Amino acid sequence: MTLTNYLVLAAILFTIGAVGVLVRRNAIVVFMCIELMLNSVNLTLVTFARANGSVDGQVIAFFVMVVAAAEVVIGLAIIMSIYRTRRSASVDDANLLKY
Amino acid sequence: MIEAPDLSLAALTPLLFVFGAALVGVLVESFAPRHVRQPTQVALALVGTVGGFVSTLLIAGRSEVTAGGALAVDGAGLFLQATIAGLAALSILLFAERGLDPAKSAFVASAAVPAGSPRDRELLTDERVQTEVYPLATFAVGGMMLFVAANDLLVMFIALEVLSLPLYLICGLARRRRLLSQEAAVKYFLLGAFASAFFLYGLALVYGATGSIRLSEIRESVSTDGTGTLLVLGLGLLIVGLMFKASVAPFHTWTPDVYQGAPTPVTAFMAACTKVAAFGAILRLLYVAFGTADWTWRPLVYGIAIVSMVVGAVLGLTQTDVKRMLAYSSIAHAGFLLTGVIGLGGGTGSGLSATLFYLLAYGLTTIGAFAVVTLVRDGDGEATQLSQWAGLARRSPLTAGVMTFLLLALAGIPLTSGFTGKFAVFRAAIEVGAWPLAVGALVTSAIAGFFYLRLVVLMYFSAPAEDGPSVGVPGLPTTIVLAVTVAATLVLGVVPGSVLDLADRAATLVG
Amino acid sequence: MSDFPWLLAMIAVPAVGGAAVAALPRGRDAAAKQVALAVSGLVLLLAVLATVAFDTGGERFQLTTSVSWIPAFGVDFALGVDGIALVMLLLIGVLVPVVVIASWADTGPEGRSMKAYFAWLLVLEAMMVGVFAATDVFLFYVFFEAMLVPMYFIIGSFGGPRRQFAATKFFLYSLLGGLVMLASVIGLYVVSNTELGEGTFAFDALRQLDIDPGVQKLLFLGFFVAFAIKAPLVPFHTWLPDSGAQAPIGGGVLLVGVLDKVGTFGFIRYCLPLFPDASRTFAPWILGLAVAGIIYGAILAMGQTDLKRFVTYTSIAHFGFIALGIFAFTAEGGTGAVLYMVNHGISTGILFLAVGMLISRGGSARISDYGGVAKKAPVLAGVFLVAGLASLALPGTNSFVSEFLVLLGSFPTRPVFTVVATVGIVLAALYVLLVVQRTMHGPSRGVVVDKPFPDLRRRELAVVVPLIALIIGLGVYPQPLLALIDPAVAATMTDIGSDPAGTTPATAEQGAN
Amino acid sequence: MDPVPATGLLAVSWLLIALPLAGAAVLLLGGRRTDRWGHLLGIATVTASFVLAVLCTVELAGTSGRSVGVDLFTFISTGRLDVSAGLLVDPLSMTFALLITGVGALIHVYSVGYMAHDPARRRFFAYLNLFVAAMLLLVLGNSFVALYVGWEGVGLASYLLIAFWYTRPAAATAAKKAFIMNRVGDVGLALAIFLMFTQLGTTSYAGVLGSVGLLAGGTVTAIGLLLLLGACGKSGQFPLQAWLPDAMEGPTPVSALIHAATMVTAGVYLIARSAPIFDAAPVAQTVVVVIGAITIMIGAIAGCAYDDIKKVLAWSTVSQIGYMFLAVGLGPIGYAAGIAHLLTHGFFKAGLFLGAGSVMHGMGDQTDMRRFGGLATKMKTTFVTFGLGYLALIGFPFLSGYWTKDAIIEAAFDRGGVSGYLLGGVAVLGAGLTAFYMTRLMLLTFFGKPRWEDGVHPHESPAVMTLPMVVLAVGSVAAGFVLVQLAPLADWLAPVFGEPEEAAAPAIPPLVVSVLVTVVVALGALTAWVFVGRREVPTTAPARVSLPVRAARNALYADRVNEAVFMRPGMWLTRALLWVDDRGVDGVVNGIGTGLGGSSSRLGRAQTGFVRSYALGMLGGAVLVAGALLAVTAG
Repeated sequence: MTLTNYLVLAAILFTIGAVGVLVRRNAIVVFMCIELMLNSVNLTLVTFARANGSVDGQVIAFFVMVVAAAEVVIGLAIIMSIYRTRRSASVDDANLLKY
Repeated sequence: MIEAPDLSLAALTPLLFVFGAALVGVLVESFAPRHVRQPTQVALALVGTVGGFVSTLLIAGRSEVTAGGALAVDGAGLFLQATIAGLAALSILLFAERGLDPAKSAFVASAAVPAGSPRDRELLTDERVQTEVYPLATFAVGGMMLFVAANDLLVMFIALEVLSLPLYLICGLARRRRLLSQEAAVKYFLLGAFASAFFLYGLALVYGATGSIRLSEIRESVSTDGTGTLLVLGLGLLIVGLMFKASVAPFHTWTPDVYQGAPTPVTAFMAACTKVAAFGAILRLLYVAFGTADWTWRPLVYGIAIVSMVVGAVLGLTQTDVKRMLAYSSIAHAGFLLTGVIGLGGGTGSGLSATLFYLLAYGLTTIGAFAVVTLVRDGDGEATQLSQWAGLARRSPLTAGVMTFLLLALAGIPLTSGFTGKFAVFRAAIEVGAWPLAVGALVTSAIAGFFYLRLVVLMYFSAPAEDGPSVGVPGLPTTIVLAVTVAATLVLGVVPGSVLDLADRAATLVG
Repeated sequence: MSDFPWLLAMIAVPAVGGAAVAALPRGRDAAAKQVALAVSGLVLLLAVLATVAFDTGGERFQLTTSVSWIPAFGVDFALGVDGIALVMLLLIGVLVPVVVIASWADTGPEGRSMKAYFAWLLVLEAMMVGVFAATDVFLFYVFFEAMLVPMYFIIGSFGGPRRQFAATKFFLYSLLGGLVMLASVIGLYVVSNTELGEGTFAFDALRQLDIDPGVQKLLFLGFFVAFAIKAPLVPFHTWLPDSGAQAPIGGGVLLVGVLDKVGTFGFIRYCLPLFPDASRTFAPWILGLAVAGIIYGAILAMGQTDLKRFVTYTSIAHFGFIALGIFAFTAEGGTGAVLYMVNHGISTGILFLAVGMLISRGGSARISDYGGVAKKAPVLAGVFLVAGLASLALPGTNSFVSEFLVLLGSFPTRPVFTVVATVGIVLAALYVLLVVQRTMHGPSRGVVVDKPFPDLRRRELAVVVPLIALIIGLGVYPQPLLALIDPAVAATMTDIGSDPAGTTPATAEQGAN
Repeated sequence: MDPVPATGLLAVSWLLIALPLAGAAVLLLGGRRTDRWGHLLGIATVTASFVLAVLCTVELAGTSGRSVGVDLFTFISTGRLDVSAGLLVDPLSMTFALLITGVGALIHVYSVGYMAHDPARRRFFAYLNLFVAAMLLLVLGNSFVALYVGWEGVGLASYLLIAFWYTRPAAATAAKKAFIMNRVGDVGLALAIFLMFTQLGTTSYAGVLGSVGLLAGGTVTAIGLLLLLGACGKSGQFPLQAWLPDAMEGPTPVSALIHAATMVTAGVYLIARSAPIFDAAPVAQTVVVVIGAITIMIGAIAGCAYDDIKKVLAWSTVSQIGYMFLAVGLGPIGYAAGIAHLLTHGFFKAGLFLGAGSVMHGMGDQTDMRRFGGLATKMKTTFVTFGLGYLALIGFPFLSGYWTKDAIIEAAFDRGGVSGYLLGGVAVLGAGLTAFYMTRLMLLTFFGKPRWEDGVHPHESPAVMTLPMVVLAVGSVAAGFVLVQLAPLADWLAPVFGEPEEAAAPAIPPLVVSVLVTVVVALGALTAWVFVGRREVPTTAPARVSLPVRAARNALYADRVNEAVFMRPGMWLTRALLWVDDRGVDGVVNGIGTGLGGSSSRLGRAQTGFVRSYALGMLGGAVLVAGALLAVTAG
């Protein structure tokens, strides 16, 4: 079983994530889609790490996880605040700034 | 026994300074009593940024790769770090302004309280201020300075996040018009995260293609075994991620919303510093990592530049909000900056120094412009509606004069820094034979001239609007900012010689 | 005497003066006027002394001052004048004080303080001097663009009802042209960089370059567009009527009298010497525009209902003549064209001022509101007539000499264009006399009856008398100016490869071969 | 040929011009202060230059070669062009100078009386002085440029004087018309000058006329025709004759001086002065004579139909100048004759106009001859002087007109061949018509029953007016005999035109010609008496008249043609261009602005404010970027 499959899988996951960002309204879900994209990247990284026979990729993956975690903290905070104000987490409701 | 990687602390002083200040700031935030926080935090932030600025000057001329090859401390890097630190210091001063808002701060008293709630309303006029914004901003500054020194895609990514995450937060901390502010934060955050996902995927692909994330090693592998699809895709995604930060069309969509919604001092900070940082990274990526394969990305950047200029100039024409207008102007300027990037030729052209100079000039001018915006206020905060500025020249000739001067600089009229910068980048572009791009840029800057002019017309030639805004009397910090920016804009326009030479000498990229 | 930095002084004095006026406390309009008058008078004095110091037989560029300005770009702050520039400086020197006196009694719209107006006037003067005195292309460009700002504020703050529109249109149109030129300026620098090893903007150095024809064409077009907008040539002219009609009289005089000359000056100073081949390539087209402008401007002038617009359209026709003389590539035509620039400044200046005096009495710019002015204000009518005769180039007035020279000089090389252009002199008579008849002759009508309509006051006489004196004086004895202009034009002709000595008679040529 | 430098009195001959010019300047700048004595100054200056002219002529007669140049200063010198302001004093120019100053002086005197009651009399004299100065410059200048300057100078003076009563719309319009039609001619003159410069590199008489030989035939013809265009404009010749009758809107002395005696003859001077050019261009000469002939007829025919006394005289002027053109067009044999007729015409036509003025003066500024009648008894002096002028004009034997006009007619016949007979025939016919309309004029004005309007009490004019008339009358009687028989003008002008040559074999013996002419003239006069003298004259012109008469009343529709061919299309063009400029040229400029604005707001819609659509935009951008890169690398 070649590594290509992993890459393809990762690519698919990334795409799913991206599409999810486009189609889902709930900020939390949108954010989760982004997380999905990040994790697909992680998969890609470790695959390449194996392919290149170096551990760099795996190390990077750890970094990514950490960063992602940080992102979650920030993100949830922001989303919470707006949710408490508007009683809704729909990204489409945040639409005062335009044109 | 593994020996630690070489670490030239001297070369890292600027970074250490800033990050140090930020960390101390966190401690202060958590342990110092409330009444001393504000002054302490401001002092700390200033010490950090100014210290960073000074230390870059002290180690100017260094050119080395350190931290195990993760960081490149070179002329361009230091110049950009200095620029960022300096501009950041000015922005911090804007943060610290207490004279304008009756509540003595542009930032919300308690971000956790829902906007519009009774509690929020009573806090609105409360003089109590949250000071977390200072360490956050300082962290962002650190991230930016790291960004421009990154010699390694991973470091670049980390830096990207370090500069972004605090920004996401402080965008949402406006005291007034909190709904807009929070919306700006959400949009910035989601889109930013989205963009960094692209960047990251690009990183992964490049890593896969070259087996390394070290810029220098990527360069070697590019020159030895050429550019495969994987690599090119990776490059593309990396570019997307960076262009987003630099608010280059078509990745600019967040810019107007965020610039408008964020607290004006923060907008100034982003407009000036983020752009510098992003372009620093772009330069590194394109010339250090992919300089030998510039034929791959040159047409792309060429196109993006034109798109960005046109979008910025044309969309700016019909804006009705000053901050939004300046946002579109910053998109157009991103396009002009890209002509400088094109002008780098095979890394030999005068484009690098031109871009460095342009970034400095633009940053100063734009901070000044936003500073003026903070002055013009009405009942509920800043009066950013264009119509409210009608006849401002009668109310406050000085303010109008300063704004006009800065706008002329943005429009690139001679004897202002804007003109010198434009001249430099266009010259670079024409030198490498990209004259159609230059001509396009010039035409678009003529178009863009219209909306700068529109504000001038309003301020000078229109009768003052009834119940128009009042011009607040700036406190010391804003006064300093205005003085510095205006003076710099003038000096860089009239006698730019020394600074241009500096940029010339600084124009080296190692890695 | 000649090592005194005359030109620098002529820039610095009004610039400082402008700042001083601006610095006056609010409402000190009277003081502002006096300072402005004194300063502009001083500049006139300087201009005259500079002319005395100028040696017609000497170097091409004299009274030079040069200091390195932006070494990184190879830019020098280099000033110097040849005869062409010098006569323009004299024109500026004369017109600005006249304008100051003419604007003495003006009041700003919405009760604006006129202090700013006079400050801007002086700043404008400094810029105008700079633009003609610069011998460094970059410096020239800087003044060229910076010049827009004061005029923009003069029109926008002190103009007529549609001043906002007019000012913006003026600024953007010129800015567009200027930026296109900037591309060429930079291109020129790059070319010099590759040819000379180190880039320069010094006019004399750039003149030596031999630029590849293709590149020349591009660079030429860049400069040409800017100058064609400035001059303006048809079809780039439509900003002028708007600006001219909305500008305050004083501003209008300087706009039409001097600012636009920068365009024609640019043709002869930059387009011809720097890009000789391209100039020759494009000459037929430009001449087409020029001649079209002569006819077109004249016909439209006849159709105008607004006095100020009328004046601007007559100017468009005149600029056609100037361009014709320049692009005919003969010494006589070139000299005529340069002289035309000066004369047009004077004759159109006084026409504009006379119109202004009419408007200040009648309170309307519509031609149809006037009639029979000659009965109530004979002197004003006389002045208007003299101005009109000067603008239709009647012999004995200054314009005759220049127009005659232009046509006579263009005929040998460009007979067809010249013949068409000559028709323009009939049209000129037509449009001038039409307006004279409508406004001055016939029984008194309209505002002439309704309003008191006094004849010229002492101050107004002080405005027109010197100009009329110049009109007659230069009409009878233009030689002094010609002596100044001749060598400079000859040098230009050498640059472009025409006979600097002038046109050889056809029969003499036959005799030769 | 080259003039010798001036000495003695001739060296100051520039005073001829300077004096009246100074007068004009003083009167114009002096303003009301000079009102009281202004007219006297005017007379003084002109008289002074007349005296000077006489003295100069005497001195000139003494000099060898009779051609003296006076160099004053360099007017224009640039490139190869070198125009010096200088005078050429030779028989031709002095002849004109004498006519101008002499008749001018007389008319100045006359005007004192005629304009006595006009508040703006000073201005009038200023303009008259200005005119005299310009006219003298025209004839005395030593180069075509100098001539051109004077040429337009007199145009200006004529404009000012026609529009002297500017409050009358008719006067203002007439003045404008005159100036414009003159300018049309000036274009020709200017182009001729350019052509000379291009070909010969000079514009001085000496330079150009001396080297006509170098020029190609076509060039010479071109120059000749262009000069002719100029001449036609100034002298009211076909096709530019229409302005002259309108010019009668000016005060009568103006009509007498400018539009009869002097300015309108400038065209003749120009052609005579450029004799070498025309001699070398037979085609041009033919055109000249043809135009002369046509104009003779137009003028004569129109003259028959008008009832306005001044207009009749004006048309008569047109036709008489036609004779002069005919003459100078005939080449060497004609020049002297033409100039001679010009001089005599100057006398009697000026006299006639002054007489007409005197009549109007007595009749309350009435000009309609149908309102005159029976004035012979009321204004004796006027009647006598006018009558003498009349006889001179129609060519009553042994008066001025007889001598000079016959000379022209003979010359015309002497041209020989068909063309000779044709031209001669036209000339004779013209003479007959002249007799007709002038007799009609006499009868209507001085004979028959009074048809005066009520309250008009004709009276003789004051001596200050009649005296000049008397002098001119004497001239009308004697001048012709003097100039043709006593002291032949031809000899005097020989230095300019060469020795007068008699036609080898006259086609028709002179005697026959003069008899023929006299008979035709008599017939013309008789017809006039038959039609006008015997009947009751209606005080209003009969409306229902035959086609030819109507055509004649409309001056053969010249104005209609001008209107249809130039004015209307011109107005239409103006309107069209106005639209083009506003909607077209400026429309584009403003359109770009609005267009950008529109696209801006349309593009702005893309900024929906929805995060997800922004994300979509970014994704699209990313795809494009990747696609572009792949395309570049692949391609």
